[in-house]
Amino acid sequence: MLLPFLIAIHALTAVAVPPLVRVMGSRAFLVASLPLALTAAWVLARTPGIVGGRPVTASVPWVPSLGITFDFRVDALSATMVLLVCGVGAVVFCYSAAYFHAGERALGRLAGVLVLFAGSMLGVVTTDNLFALYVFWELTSVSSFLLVAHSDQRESARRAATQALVTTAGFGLLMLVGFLLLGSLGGTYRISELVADPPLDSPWLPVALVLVLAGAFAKSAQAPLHYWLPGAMVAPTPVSAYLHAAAMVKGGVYLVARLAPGFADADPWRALVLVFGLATMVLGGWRALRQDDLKLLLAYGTVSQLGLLTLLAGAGTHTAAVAVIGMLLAHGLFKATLFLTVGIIDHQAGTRSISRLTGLGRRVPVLAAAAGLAAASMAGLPPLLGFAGKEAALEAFVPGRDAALSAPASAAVLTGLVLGSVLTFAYSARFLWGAFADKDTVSEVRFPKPSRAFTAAPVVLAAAGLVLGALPFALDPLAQAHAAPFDAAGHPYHLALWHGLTPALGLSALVAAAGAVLFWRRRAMTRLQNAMPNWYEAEAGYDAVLEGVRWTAFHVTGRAQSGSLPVYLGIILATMLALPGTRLLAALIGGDVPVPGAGDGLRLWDNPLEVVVVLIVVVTAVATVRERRRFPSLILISALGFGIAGMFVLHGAPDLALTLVLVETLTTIILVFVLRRLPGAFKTRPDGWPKRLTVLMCAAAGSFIAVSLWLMAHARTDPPVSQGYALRAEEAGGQNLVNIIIADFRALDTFGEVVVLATAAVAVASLVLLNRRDRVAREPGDRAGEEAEQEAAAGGAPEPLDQVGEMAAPVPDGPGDAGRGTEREDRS
Amino acid sequence: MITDPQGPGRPLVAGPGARDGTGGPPEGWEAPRERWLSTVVRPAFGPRSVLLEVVTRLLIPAILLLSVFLLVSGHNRPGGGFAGGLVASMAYVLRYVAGGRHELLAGLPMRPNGLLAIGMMMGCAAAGLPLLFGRPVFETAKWELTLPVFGEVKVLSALFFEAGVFLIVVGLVLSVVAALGARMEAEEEEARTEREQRAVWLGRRAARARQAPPGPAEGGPR
Amino acid sequence: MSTPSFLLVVTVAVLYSSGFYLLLQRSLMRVVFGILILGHAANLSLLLTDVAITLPPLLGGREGEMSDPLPHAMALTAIVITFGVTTFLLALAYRVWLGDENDEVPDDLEDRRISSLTEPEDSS
Amino acid sequence: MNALLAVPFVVPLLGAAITLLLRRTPRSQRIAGAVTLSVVVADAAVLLWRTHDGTILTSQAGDWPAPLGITLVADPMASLLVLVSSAVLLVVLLYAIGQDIGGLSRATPQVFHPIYLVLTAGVSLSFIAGDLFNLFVGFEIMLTASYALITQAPTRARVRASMIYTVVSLTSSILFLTGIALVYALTGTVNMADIAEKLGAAPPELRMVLALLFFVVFGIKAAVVPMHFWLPDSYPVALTRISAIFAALLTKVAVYAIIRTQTLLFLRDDISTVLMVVAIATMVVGILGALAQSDINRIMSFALVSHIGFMIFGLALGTAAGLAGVVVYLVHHIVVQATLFLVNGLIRQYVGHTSLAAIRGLTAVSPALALFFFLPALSLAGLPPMSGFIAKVALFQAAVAVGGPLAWTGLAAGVLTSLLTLIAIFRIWTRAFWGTPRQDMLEARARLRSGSNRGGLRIMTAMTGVMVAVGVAVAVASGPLTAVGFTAAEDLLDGRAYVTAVLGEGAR
Repeated sequence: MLLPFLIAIHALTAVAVPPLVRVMGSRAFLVASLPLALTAAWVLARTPGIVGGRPVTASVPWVPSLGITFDFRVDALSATMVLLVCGVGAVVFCYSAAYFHAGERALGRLAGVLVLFAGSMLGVVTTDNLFALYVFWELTSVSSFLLVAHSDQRESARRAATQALVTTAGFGLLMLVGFLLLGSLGGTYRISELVADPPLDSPWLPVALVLVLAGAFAKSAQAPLHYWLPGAMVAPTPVSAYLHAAAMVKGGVYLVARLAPGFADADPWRALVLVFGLATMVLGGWRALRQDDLKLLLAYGTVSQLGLLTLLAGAGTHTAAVAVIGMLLAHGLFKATLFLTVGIIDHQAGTRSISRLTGLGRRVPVLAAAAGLAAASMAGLPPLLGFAGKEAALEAFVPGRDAALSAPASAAVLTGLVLGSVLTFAYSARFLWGAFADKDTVSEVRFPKPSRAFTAAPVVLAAAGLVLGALPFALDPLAQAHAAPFDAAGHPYHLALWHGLTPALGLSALVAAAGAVLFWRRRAMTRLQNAMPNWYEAEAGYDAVLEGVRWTAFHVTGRAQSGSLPVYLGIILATMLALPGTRLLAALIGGDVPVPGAGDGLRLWDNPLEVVVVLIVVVTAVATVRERRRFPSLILISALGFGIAGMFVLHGAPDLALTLVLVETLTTIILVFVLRRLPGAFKTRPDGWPKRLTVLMCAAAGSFIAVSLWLMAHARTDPPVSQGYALRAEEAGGQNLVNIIIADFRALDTFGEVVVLATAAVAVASLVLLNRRDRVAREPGDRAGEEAEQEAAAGGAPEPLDQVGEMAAPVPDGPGDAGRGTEREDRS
Repeated sequence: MITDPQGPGRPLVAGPGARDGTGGPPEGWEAPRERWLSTVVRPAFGPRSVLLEVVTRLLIPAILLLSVFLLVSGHNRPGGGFAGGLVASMAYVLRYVAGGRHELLAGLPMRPNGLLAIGMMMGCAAAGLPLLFGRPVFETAKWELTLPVFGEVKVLSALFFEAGVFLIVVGLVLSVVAALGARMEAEEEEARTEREQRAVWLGRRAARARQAPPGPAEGGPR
Repeated sequence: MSTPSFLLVVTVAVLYSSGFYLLLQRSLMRVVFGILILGHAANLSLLLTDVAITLPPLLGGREGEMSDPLPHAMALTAIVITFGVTTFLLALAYRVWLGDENDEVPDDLEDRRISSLTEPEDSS
Repeated sequence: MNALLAVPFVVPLLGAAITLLLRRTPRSQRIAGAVTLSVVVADAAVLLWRTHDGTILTSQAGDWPAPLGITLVADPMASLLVLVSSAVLLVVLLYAIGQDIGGLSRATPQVFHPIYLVLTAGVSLSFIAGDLFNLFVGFEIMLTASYALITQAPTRARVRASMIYTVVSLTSSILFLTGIALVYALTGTVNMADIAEKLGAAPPELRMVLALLFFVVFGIKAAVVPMHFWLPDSYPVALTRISAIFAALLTKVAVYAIIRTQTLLFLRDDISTVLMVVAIATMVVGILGALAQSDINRIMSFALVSHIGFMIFGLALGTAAGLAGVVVYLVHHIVVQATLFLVNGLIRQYVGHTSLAAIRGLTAVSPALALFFFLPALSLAGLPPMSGFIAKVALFQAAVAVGGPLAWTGLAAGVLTSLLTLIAIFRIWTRAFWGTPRQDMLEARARLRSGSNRGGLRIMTAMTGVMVAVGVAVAVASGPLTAVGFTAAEDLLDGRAYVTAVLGEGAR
């Protein structure tokens, strides 16, 4: 149960770091690195057991009824990732202590979020529950969002952060759906159980896999979703080194590697992984070759390497699984070293442009050496870890090596791999040359010597790459443990520097030679790249999608949201007709409802007096509709009310009639109060189709209700419950049943009703009896005052304020008002 | 403006600005200030009619009595708290129509908000008291009393509730008449005064402008 | 047989239709009238759920020939609620008139702006 | 038990009467208001404690037996909603009190408290009404109070907005009343359990008409597409405290009414296709509306519409899992929406308005404000680890379990809406919270923090913080919450339990 505790420590540290930064400045990063170091040490201590097939597990329930549980399980793959995430993380944190100045803006926030990120990443690579994975996954997206936009005053940073978030979270949602589907197919959300017993025969499995892979690809910047990664380079360099080299982008690779043992053989897993991985590798390498900004060069290099990693992680063969462990660590180490190097260069020289840097190799030989080692590892040169990994990767696709891959497929992948590796070699060389070489055409920039503590971080990481490269057997047990589920066909591959004269070795030599040529002929390469048509940019797709959404939003909302009350009410009526209305019509046509026939309740009227009253009601109602002058309408509406009262009398409701007469009288008086202030005639709409349609719709709506009432009364299922009231009236002590119901049986309704009355009374009073200031501001001729108010409210903003004012309703809660509130004048 | 004899300088219909500074509606607008059927007021509609006023005066006690009758007899005959309350408030409306807004203010027993609050409290009491004894809301209690004049009388707690309803209905109507009738009237009067003042001011400014043509434009009439 | 007579059904239809029509007008007063008529219509509907017997629901009358008291009680409640709310609506109409000098239901300005598809100045 | 069910509306009404009497003494008014709501919260907590295992508590008003007297019913769902809504009402009241103490608002304090308490009573009564007509009365109490509240400090824009709000609400009320008349015509009763029993014998086609009519009635109030237009035109204009409560509660009461009627009364009638289509339209049209806006309050209002769609979606799935998702979503959304509107209120204090065009750099102006916006924003967008994520997973899981083209389309719409919500809400974040603050915003901050408003502003900020904390607590406690959701859903789908609890074993 130590692991959840370790993650919790990260969360606590994230909260504690911002105040700490305020106290001790950037040195707080050293404190922040402690939990990471602790975790790395812990995993290192547990590695023998893990490699021996005894994964560390723990579980913290959260929402068990939905299957959302924090299950943790650290196996070989997880242990590798934890070592990478925490080890590199700790080094990057120490580096940050030197990188950031104490006066850096919002440094506390950055530090806190960075720790939070580390904790989430730790969660991603150790959890064994799909939902928990998603939780940590999105946490890394969100914290990356905040980290990328560290300098949020810059538009480019805001844009890049949003782009990264929208892309990863958007595809993350697809992944979530994939998880749900996977969980529902497999009957469990535990990853280890799913992988052990994959629901391979389900027709929905391919859909689930595509969705999951979409999320993983977006996170790991696979083409064509890679665009966000170079954009995210606006982040501070330590952030890039950590998130975009060692940790976050590996999340997708990790997920692919995690699921591969169960699903690699299910369609269309392998095809997707191989095609996208290979395309990404080549594309990234090609693009890296033409970058002038060292950081962007590394970013595209990362894209390329992520392609390779994804391909290895998902290939689902023993050798590839061995290779992926090697490459994961190798890439984390060398790429972080290179990023940190760029950080130092940028920090000291104020630029990271190849065309402005020269002679750094002479001035910072130690840094140059460290970077040289890292670049060599990236290029796949012995005796570095990158070489061991790349060897294994090439070996994995040698045709005939693994039965899971057909020979042509292997050959095709291998060709791609070699091509990608050549590009990798070339841009590695270009990086070293660009950063450190003497260039005649460039004049030297000022370059204060970095402190030892500052350069220590890349040196440590580069050295780690060297040591692990020289002693690959230290790593091999992890790789073997991870590859164990795959069939090694009797001759398992081991991470080593020397396997004898294998085809892979030959290919490595070929790659080095071709890469060297490519670098040597770099001017020709540049010309070639410039000559290539500027082909499809995936980022344009992102922009187009957003623009499309925006366009749709404006058009749909503009059409639908008319802002006009009559239209809104008309739509409500239309909805009523469309839903219950058509249903009733259909039932009537289909004869599905009992319709009263003659002798079965169908009769014209009950009593002749009714005809008179009905006539009054109908005539006044229709006349009210047609009347345009206010006082005649008033008289008509009152007459209508009294007519209804008459109907109540006729139908045995004297209480109702009495109340209605009283209410009508009062209503009429109040109407007179208000009406005498309003214009003498109402405006009416011009005759025409819209009006005719309105009439038709209203008539239909009215008829719908009336017919429903008729049919429902006819179809009554039971006698009314109110028969019970008569029996109990004695108990309640009275004879007027209506009144007893009101005052006793259903007193609660009556109570509610008088509460409505009281509230309405208070509302009317508070609406009309405003204090003078509010009232005067609204009076005709005093508009200027209101506009001045709006102006003051918006604080003299440069934007056209009429709109702002209208929307925000002259700053009701605003501070400006509070100020003015005191200056009411009394006037008697 | 007519001022209150008791408080010199205080506006009769609370006009400009509340004193409490809380930003609420001016208090005191509905407080009684005048004697009944005074001679200085102007009715809401048309000229004063002595006949109407006298008839009103005679009718009002009868109307109020009727309303109480409706309230009490509701359990056995058409009527009840609603009808009673509406009838009672009709008396006040009549008074307003006959005598104008000052009549209305003068004749109120208490402020509408007070009536509403008391009515609601009576309702809450009828609803909530049984709860204290662990009984459901609105359980009615019945007492049989022997009164000297009326003899055996059944008193239901429901009557108490109906009285609350009665008060709320009266409170509502008074509130509405005060707001939509009296207040609007007062506002109109105020606006009229203001317009006149503005006209005077504009005239003066025009005169001044004629005297000194190139003067800079100034702010509003304050 | 509690089915209302044909004439009453027509009355209900006419009341609802005219109420709806007035509701759809721009003039505030007509909207208020619409609400009033619709209130009547709804109350009448309540009453018509039981109409064949037309004696008041007073005990002591002929047993079994009283009209159903429950709809009466509900309609009574509804009448009073409608009254309270109508007064509020009138006060509101008066406010609108004070502010805008006409008694029409105004359109929402922000909606109008978006309908006219003026891109807001913050388009990014 | 009787008292337990009555307190949520009787006590606020008593409080309303008292505060109405106390209108000259704002101090005692505030205390009375806060005490009243605290009592309701405590009562609701006990209520939930008693019902969380699926027990259904009933009380007969006036001690008259079931179809005659009015029944009050508290099942797990109602209890949960009473608790959450009263808690939110309490926090918002304290926020408003802070605003009033600081002199930062133009509301009319004398009547604000009484009306606010009446609103509380209306909301509570609507939740625990076991009688259709009583539900109508509860709605009317709530709505009348809301009419009064939306016109607080009536500027021209507010009067305009409240006109739309009032007339649309009245239309819905009248249709509601019409629906009651129709139900009574068909069954001769208004007790919901009794109706549920008697509808069984009614012609199915007529039942279907009623089911659809009631969906329209409550759909207007719940602002489902295409009957949602009034909401974004009215809510954003009101005072902050009021739009917060409206956004958090009023639509939810309507959603509750939809769920109650469609499960208890019309469970036999399958209108799930209609519900699903409406849900999808609501989600998508709502969020597109949010994307077209440039005012924070309006964005929030459209997002509110959109997320009502999620709840209808869960109902349309028609399974216990779906309904459990709706319960969780309701709770989550009440809290989050209230929080975001309170944050908007704070923004208004600092900036004077909420138009995106003229706000930037809020993070620098007030880091606390930024945090208080960020967490609920994550939650609204459904990002983990906030409550919105749990609610969304619950709904999506239910949809996957149901399967079929409709459920999958709904799921796709839900995914799309989540993404668009993310875009809409983070557009606010990037535009308003990031960047260099404008000078006048910094000045406003200095003014607010130095003057007499300071204490009030602190209370407002603290209360917003409390709401954020409640939101986090909902996320942390989503295990038990979801469990209650499942219990509630089973109670909802098992109409028998409700009917037996109300009418007793002897019912048909």
